[in-house]
Amino acid sequence: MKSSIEIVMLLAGLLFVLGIAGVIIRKNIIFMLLSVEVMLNASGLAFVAAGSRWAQPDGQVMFIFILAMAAAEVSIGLALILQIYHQHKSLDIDKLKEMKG
Amino acid sequence: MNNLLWLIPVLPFAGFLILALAGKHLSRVWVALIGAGSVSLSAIIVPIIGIGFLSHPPATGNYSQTLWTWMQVGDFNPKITLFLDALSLVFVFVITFIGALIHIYSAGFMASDKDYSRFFACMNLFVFSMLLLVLADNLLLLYLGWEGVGLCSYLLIGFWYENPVNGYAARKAFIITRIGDTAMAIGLFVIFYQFGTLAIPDILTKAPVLWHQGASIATITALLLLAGGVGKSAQLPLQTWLPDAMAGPSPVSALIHAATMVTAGVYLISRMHIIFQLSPIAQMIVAVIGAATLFIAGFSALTQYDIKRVLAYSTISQIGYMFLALGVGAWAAAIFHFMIHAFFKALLFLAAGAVIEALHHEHNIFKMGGLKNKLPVIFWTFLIGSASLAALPLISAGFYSKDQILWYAWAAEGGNPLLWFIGLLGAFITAVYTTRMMILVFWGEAKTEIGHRPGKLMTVPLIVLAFFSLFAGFIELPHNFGHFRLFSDLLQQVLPETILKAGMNTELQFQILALLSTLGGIYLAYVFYYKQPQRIEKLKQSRFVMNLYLFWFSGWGFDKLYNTLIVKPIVFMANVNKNDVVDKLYQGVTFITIRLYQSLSFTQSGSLRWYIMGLVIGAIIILSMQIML
Amino acid sequence: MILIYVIGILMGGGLLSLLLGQWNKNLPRWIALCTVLVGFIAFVFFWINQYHTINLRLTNTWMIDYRHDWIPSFGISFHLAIDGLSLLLLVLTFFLGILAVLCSWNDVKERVGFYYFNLLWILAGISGVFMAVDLFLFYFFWEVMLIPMYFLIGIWGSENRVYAAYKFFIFTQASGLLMLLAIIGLYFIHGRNTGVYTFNYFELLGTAIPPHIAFWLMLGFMIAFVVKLPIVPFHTWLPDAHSEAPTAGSLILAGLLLKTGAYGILRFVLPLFPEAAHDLAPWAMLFGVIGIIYGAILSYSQTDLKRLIAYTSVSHMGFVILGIFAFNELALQGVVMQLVTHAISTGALFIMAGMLKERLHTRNINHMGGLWTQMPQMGAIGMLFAMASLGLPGLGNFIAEFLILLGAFKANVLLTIMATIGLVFSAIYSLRIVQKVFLGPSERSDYISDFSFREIVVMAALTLSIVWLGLYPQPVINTVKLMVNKLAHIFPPENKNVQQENYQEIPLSTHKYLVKK
Amino acid sequence: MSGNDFFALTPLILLAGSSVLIMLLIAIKLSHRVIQLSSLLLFIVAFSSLIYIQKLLPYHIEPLLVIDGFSVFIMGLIIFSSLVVNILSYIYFEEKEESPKEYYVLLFLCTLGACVLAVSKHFVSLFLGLEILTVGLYALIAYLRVRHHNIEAGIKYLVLAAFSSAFLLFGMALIYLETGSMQFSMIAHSLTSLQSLSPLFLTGLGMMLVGVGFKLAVVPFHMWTADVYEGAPAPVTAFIATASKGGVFAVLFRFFIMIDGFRFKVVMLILICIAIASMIIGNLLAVQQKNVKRILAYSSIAHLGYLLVAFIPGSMMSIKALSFYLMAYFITTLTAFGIVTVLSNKETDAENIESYKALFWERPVLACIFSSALLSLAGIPLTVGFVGKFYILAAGLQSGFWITALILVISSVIGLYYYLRIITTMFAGQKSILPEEERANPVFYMVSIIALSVLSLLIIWFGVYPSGVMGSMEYFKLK
Repeated sequence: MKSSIEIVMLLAGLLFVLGIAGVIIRKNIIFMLLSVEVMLNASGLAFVAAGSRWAQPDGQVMFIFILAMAAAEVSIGLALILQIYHQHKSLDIDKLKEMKG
Repeated sequence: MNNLLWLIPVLPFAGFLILALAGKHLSRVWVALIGAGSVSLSAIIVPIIGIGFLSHPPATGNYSQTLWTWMQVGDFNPKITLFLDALSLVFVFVITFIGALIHIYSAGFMASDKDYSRFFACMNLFVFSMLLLVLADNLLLLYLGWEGVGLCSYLLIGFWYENPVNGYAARKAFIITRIGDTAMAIGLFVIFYQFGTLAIPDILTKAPVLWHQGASIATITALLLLAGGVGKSAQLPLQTWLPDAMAGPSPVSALIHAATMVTAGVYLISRMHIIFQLSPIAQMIVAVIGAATLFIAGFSALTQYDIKRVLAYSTISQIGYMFLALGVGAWAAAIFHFMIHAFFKALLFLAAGAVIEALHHEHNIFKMGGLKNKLPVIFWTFLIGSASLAALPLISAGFYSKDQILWYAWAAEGGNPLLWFIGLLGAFITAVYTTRMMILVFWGEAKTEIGHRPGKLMTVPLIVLAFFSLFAGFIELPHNFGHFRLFSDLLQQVLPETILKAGMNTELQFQILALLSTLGGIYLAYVFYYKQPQRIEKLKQSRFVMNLYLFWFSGWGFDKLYNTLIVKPIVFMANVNKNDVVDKLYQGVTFITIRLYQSLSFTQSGSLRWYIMGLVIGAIIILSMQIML
Repeated sequence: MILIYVIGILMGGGLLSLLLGQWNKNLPRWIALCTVLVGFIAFVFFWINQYHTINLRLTNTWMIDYRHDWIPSFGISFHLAIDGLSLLLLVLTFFLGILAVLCSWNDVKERVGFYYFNLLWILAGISGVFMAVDLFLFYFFWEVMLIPMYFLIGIWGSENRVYAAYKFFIFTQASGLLMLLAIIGLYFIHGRNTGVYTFNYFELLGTAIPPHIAFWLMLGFMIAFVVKLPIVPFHTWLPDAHSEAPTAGSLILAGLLLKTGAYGILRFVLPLFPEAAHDLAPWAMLFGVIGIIYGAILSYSQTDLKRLIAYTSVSHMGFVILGIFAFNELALQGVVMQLVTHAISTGALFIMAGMLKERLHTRNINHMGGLWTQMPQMGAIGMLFAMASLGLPGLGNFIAEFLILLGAFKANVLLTIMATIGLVFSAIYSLRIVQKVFLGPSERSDYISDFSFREIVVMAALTLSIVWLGLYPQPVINTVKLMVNKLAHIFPPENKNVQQENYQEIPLSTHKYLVKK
Repeated sequence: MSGNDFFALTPLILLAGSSVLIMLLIAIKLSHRVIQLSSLLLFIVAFSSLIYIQKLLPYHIEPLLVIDGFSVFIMGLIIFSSLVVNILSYIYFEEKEESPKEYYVLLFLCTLGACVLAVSKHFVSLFLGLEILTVGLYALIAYLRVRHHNIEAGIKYLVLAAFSSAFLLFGMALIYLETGSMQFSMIAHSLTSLQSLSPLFLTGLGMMLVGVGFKLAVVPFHMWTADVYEGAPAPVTAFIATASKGGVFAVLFRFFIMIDGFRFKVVMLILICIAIASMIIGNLLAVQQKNVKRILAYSSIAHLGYLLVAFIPGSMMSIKALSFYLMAYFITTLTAFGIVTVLSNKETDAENIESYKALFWERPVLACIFSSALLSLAGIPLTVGFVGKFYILAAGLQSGFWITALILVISSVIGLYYYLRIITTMFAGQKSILPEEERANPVFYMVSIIALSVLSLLIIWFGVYPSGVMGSMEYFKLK
């Protein structure tokens, strides 16, 4: 049982790192958001695994919260992305560098 | 009489205050009256007190009057106390008497100057400071007077301030004497920690008790005090300021740079004679300095063409004699020479001033000449002064004082033949340059037209001084020649009697040698400058003689030496460091801060992906720290 | 209560002139003048009243002690007290305050209300520094005087004012913060030792501090004070600040702000950390001597008149540090004298530099010269203060420098000799001022007016004070005598051979510097 | 849930309800003014409810929330700053192109989120509070959606916040995995039974620090700060700088106190490094910055570093010092951003330092207020910032953290430079002859200025007489 949790945690960690890599590598804002979602879900997975270790429902509760939060985030994110596309005619994040210094 | 003592310095000071505060509102007559009057009043009070002092000698041997306690810090409590004994009486007399005469002379001499009141204010302040110097009961008060006369000397050398050369000369005088003063100040520290007091009488009584003969501390102290005296009295190696100081008006040169201030060193050494006596080495150094100075300055005087510079070098040289006398232990002789020198040198300067003024401010003796008949009063008084300077035997006062010194330079306990010989050589050179000056100025053909003739205000002081230059010598006659010792008897109360070496009683042959050297000098100058002037031209063709001439003319190159060794490096350093190298340090800090800002600001690139990278790197650092440590 | 009233009056007067300055341009200066006059008269009367009892006091050097809780949870109280030194410096503060108001009378034409607000608040801060005996309060006042000074330099200064203001502020603030660290450190050490957490100076005295910590704490205090003083190499803010500040600003900077540094060392560093200070003494004296000579040489090379005078301050303050760390009565009395006389002489020179700037519109001494012809009065006074600055006997500075050197001679002969050589340099730069400004050929044909009546009043006051201090400094000496004696006794005599005094030595461990209220 | 539970939660319920109420008010198409005033009223009500609930303290609502003196104090600060932001918002948004009404709904929600953070003692409530706050902020930052800067700031904040949230969550998951509880006290309990800390726990803690560090904008998670501060509308910036950071800081502190994280040398070492880096880099970044909002952003980085200096010892003194400094920082920052808000015009915010030139001669009151705020930020006596800094130094030195204290001192000297630069700019130059531009709404303009004046009086009052407020803060201490 313990080993299965470890494997799940490993998976979660892997997903998390993948997410990070995605955020860093991708230039398209939508893909960046997607990668962040992957990271959030990796955390959710970790919670589920942790909950199962202690045989508590808390981990799953937390996962539901994370989902809800991610949904809210994505909705606002997409709204912002629409605006960005509207203004810059591009979804390249590197174009958004007006403020610096 | 004792309680009148304070009036002596205060009168000139009052004169100074009035002139300084209200000078520009007063008419010239009033200025002269206040300026000369205040000093003259002092000069009148001095004999009154002096007669009282001599006729009813106080039991303590001195008058002392405490005005107030200057300050009291722990054990250090110098008082503003005036102190009069025989030694200071001589000085006070000379200062006030000659001072008054010079003030009167100045009233005529400076009559056309626009800064009339400033001149008298400074002169009064000078007399006040000088009186304070010689009347001071403690070394700190003496130091006050000491620096005060330095200030006045500075103010008066640079009196005609529009010309930067004068200002330069004034600063040179002040700063070089300041070097000596600084050493003297250190001497005061040593004295205070040795004796716990700066009061002169206490020091003099404690010194022989606390120090043994020849103690190194005595030598150190004596040398430090000597440094002060050397600076002020323009002796080797601090003599270079005095010839330049001639930039001041002639009365100033007469009063400050001939009669009084420059002899402050003589006063200091004789005042602190016990300390010098405790250190034979120091006393020897005094004598050597005196001898060397008189020698060097004599040759320089020989080559000058500016009449006042001739006199200035001769002053240095004559003070060298005084130092020589002090050094060999002929205390009274030194003071005697001081007094006589004050008379004739003041006379010479004043007369020179009159000549210069008459010749439209011409200083060059080669452009003078033939004044013998045109300015008879000046001629005769100048002649008397010169005779005294050259120590013309028997009739001039200078003979009696200088001869005594020469004799003691051999015969006194500290004397030796070498010192005597240098002195004798000096006397010879003195006679040469004095005669040269006389001949060039008064004989020969006139090279410059006479303008302004001196008035009564100027001639009367000259005549009075001439009188003293002739006859003042008779109060002290050699023992083989009347043995009249009025002066040294007076000083005996304060200064120790000169101790002669064993088996010295043939003063006569020394006198004859001195006489011969003077006459020889006069004759030599007569030959070269009057009879056969072409010989000089011939001499000048020799490269060696010319170089020697220039070397002497420049005062043996001391100015150049000091300039290259001390002045230039310091000025160079100061100018290089004008912007303060320390500030570079802080500018560096600022620079680094700004560079850091710039590079950090670069990280704020505005790129989201870059920010994420930053975040990730931060996370990695933190996590690795967590795991590693 | 007089103490708190005085600070209150100054701050109130400042606010009043700020507010009324909006309506009337003349009112602020009158308000300011009245304010400082009131303070001056109050303290002079107090001084005269106390003067005869000063010598009778045997143990308690403190004349007034006012205390009110401020932040009790930290043991911070609004605690003011004055002894002779404070009183003297307060009188000086108000004296220079009057002069500062007078010499900005016509000088300041813009933002008058705000100007006098700043001026009075600086004075309030400085007064507070001289009175505070609660370390927190002391630091508080220490900083309070900076901001208005910053404004004074930054708004009314000359061309390069902003740079100078920054530099001044950052130097003093940085060093001040280090002092704050040291204060807090001391607070906790004392609290741990005794269980009483307090910033009260009287209670902190005699705190037993482990030597290595004491050294660092002392350095924290020292750095603040030597930057203010200033000591080479922390002096570089000073020439900039002094030369760019308006006349009154330079006057207060040179006359008072620098003195707070010396005051701090005398009041806090020596009594709080006697052993550490003792260990530091040779170095401090060395830096004093370096300051004396370095400042003098730099001063010589300057062409900006105010900058030149500023560097003379560096030189003069070197004497102060030399004297303080000689730890004997003579030197300490000399230090106090130097504080007063330097304030007067350098203040006078700065005022004159301001007057010249007003008339000639330049501070470059190469563009001056020959001014004596047109301004004989100013020339004479300038000469007098140049002489004071080079330490001419008969003027106050001489007494100060002589006492310092005399005292320091006992502590360290070699350094004292080097410092005495500094007197030659001081002659060089002082005479250079006179020569460049007043003497030499006159290059100007336009009319330059001599002193006005107001200026005569100012300069006469300064002249009289410097001469008075030169000829009869006893009132000053007596006033601080007790304080200085106690300070001198904290330290074991250095050199038994030369020691001539037969003071009773008070052992370090038992010394009770003060009587608690 | 008992009645008392509801009673204790009154402030939170009020805030949540207010957002709904405002939404309803918007639905019936009331004017901006009415909505603004009613939200102001509701904030006041929420604020006063804090006073009302005090007799219950401390109150635990197991397992999620705890309402004790500290949380009430933090909630008070948060609601107070929201209140001030609310006042300032009117004149700012009135003249903007966007409909300003929904803004108030979001403001309530964000305040609610921050308050939840302040009362949480459980990962779930922490997470919920954080996300309510953050999601609300996304919208607030990008509120003026047609402006490039707002949108850019919004997307940057969104991506980064979500990204850091993921770290936080993963960290929580790891800790949960290790300890079997998400309640702070239970975590602490299971930690005491552990012999040594497992790497998993440490990793979790580290990842949480990343998440929290982002919210607090400490180095090295600071880079978003300046861009977001610059891009967001000025009142929102004020909110980010105060309320959002206050809430996060409170929960971080509570977490560390409860699990006694100060024992862990490594964690403390990391925090010390973070504090030092924040102080130095934050201050350095502002040295020659020309944009006032960015300067304030960088200064807030440094100030969080200062707060960490007091945080690190974890002593009783730390709590007091933190509370006091937070209060000082809130008041001062609000004042500073208030001035920026008031000076902003329809087109741009008053962010260029040049626009402050000669402010003192043109609008002396505003300049004085701004100066007092800047001096307080710089920690000059007579201002609350000085007392706060003193408090922090005292807290640091009491426990012997000399290094951090020293760095604080040195870096605040750098800080001094740029604060002075703004002040100098305000005093530079001459009064311009241009007539003062007409204000859209003079009444609200005056109200804003009065509010700011009150704040700046508070700055000085607490600076001169801090013992009063210190005494009353004793009451709000953490148990």
